[in-house]
Amino acid sequence: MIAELILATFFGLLLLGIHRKIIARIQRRPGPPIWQEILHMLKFSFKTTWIPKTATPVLFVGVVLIAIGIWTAAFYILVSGGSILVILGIYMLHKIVEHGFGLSSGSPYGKYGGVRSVISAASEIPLFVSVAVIAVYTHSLDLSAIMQYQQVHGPLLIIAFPAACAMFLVILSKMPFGPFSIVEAKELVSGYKTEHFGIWRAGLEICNGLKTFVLLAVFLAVFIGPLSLPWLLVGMILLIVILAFACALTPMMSPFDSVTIQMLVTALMLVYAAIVLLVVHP
Amino acid sequence: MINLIGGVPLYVLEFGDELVYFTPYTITLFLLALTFTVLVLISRPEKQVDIAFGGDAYRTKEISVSEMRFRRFMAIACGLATMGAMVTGDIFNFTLFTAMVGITNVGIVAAVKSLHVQDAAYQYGLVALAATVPLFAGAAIYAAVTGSLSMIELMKGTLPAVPLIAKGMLMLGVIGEGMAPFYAAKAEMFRAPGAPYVIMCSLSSLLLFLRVVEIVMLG
Amino acid sequence: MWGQYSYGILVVLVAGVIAFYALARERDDLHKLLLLDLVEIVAIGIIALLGTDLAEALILPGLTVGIAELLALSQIYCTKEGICERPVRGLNIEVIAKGDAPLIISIFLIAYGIILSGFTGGGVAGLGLIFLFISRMYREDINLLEMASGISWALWIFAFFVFMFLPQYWFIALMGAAIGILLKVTAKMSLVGTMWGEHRD
Amino acid sequence: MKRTTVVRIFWAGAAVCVVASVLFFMGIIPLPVCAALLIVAFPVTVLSLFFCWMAGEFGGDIPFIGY
Repeated sequence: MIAELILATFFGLLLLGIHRKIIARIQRRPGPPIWQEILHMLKFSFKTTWIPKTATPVLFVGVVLIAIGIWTAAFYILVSGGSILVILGIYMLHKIVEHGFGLSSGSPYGKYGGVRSVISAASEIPLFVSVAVIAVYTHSLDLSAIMQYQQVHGPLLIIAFPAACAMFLVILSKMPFGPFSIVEAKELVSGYKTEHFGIWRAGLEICNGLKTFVLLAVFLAVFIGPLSLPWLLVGMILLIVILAFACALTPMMSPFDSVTIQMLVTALMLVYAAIVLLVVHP
Repeated sequence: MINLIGGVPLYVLEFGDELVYFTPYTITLFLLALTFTVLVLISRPEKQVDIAFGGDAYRTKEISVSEMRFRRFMAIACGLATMGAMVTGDIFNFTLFTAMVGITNVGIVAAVKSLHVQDAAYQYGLVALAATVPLFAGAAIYAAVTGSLSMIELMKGTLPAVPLIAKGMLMLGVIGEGMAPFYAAKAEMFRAPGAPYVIMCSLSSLLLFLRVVEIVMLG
Repeated sequence: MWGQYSYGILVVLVAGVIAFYALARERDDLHKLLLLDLVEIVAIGIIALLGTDLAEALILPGLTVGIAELLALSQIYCTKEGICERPVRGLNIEVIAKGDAPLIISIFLIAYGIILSGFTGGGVAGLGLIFLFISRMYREDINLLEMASGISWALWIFAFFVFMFLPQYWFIALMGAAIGILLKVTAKMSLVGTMWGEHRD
Repeated sequence: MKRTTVVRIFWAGAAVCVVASVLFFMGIIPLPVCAALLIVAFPVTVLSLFFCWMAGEFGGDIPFIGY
């Protein structure tokens, strides 16, 4: 179990490296090697570390532990085919973690990163709507039951394509360099993680790797169906390539535009959910 | 429509008509609320740094001990109310806990000596107060239609179907009380120093929202 | 019965819409707060429409929560507008001579409260005590009141234990609970009356 | 924290992780229990591992002067 966890973390970091590399190539830069994110994590772990004098020490450290902890939990829910609602809850809690990262240091840059993460919460509603649509089709929210449904009826990617688009958007909003990543915009230095350096940052990198792995795997499990391990990894790499293209070809939006677009998507998704609920599955 | 959203109840404690139950979903939420409440209990506020952009001037905000005590108390009360809302198996109790989270959320930032923050807290408080109307109304219609407020009974699926208006009102009430996921209205409140306490505002409203999603899917 | 309920709900919802419309038009912060107090009544109305004893049990906590929010918000309003440092003095109306009139009114209210008994009675009796304290500028020993409140609360809880474990003595338990809650609410309300603006003057 | 303390925390955490995994594979504990143990132990293990690499050898290369 622990071995899977570590492998998932490293694979997630590798995916983030691939993401970076592809963005660089699209922008005609050589870019770092694809294992750069793993090196990054190790590099940070060898840095001298302390806690800023202005920070609240318990929260400053505790939030790193919580960040790794919640995504570990998400990983095991994924492995055991548990409820997708719990994974969704953990996804939303990541917002609180970002908020904690930003506010606990006392730095103004971190604070603005945290506040931005709070106002970009609008991105979660498409997620709820897509989950509701999935529930209408599969009559269950357990990952295992959703995968069984897809074995019988074919992938939900085809049956519920708009829901897949909405979830894709939600994953996109958590990707670095994406159009919605206003929480780590360059005008805020590094956004919410500005003041977390050294091993705290290394812990955050672990969390990011695990998060990427879990989110992509959940997307594949929910919309493609059960896959054997090699195909799962191939699918994740494919997905990260698509995400990288989306990130590289779009500019980062201003916080206001980002929230507006997410609200628009939410409205569209609500209409779609209403159609599904009233017309397709009355 | 959908059976067992949050998983099979692992444990049901029936105490008269007050009942408490744990499913894998609610237990996860409960543990998170507990973790953050403990964090609030043991952490001290940070010294928030204010900078004048474009200049070199910066200064730290200090939080006085009495203010810190009051806000910590409010944050812990908020954590306890959130925990209650996570595990309760009674819809009316849930609405009461939700209303309490609304009050304590305002309380967490009310002691901050900043006009911006107090103004935001007041406006948010007005919304929270207004939201108790749909909140209690939703619960009352639940009781009127199904004759029961117990979520376990709702889960069994033997009761009459709950009208969409009751679910909508309950949802609207929770959104108003906790503002999740529309925190934008609360953003001014988050400028207040005292990260461990302020974080309780967003955590509680988020958890409430996650719980109400489960509740409206039950009936 | 069902038809009546639907009509009732309709009326209450219309009232709610009117109230919220007024709220949306209102610009003054204090007036908004006052309007919200009215809007709260709508929520109570919807619960009351249930028309069962369950409704009665639900109204009380609903009302309490509403009042708590109202108190908290008015306190924030005072701080926000910087009017909290104004000294709070006793009721100083010329009509009320500091003689017998408040005493008589208070005695009447307390007696009526005791006859009503229970939560409502406690409220009425407490109101009588508040009136007495405010109009006479009477400085009550708060510790004593708190002790009385605590003891009556213990009595109330004890009565519930009797209900649970010795149901055959239900009558004693009922009386105990009734007296307990009466004293408790009276004591608490008079505490509110005496403590208001305590740390000043 | 002293280096020895950190190292001890790391070994304790790692032991919990490994033992929980082994017990799960032997079918002695169910997955939720194993997961619960790992959720608590894994973050602590990771952070203490990172910490023990550099802890205690010298006390910070740039002394923090505060804001």
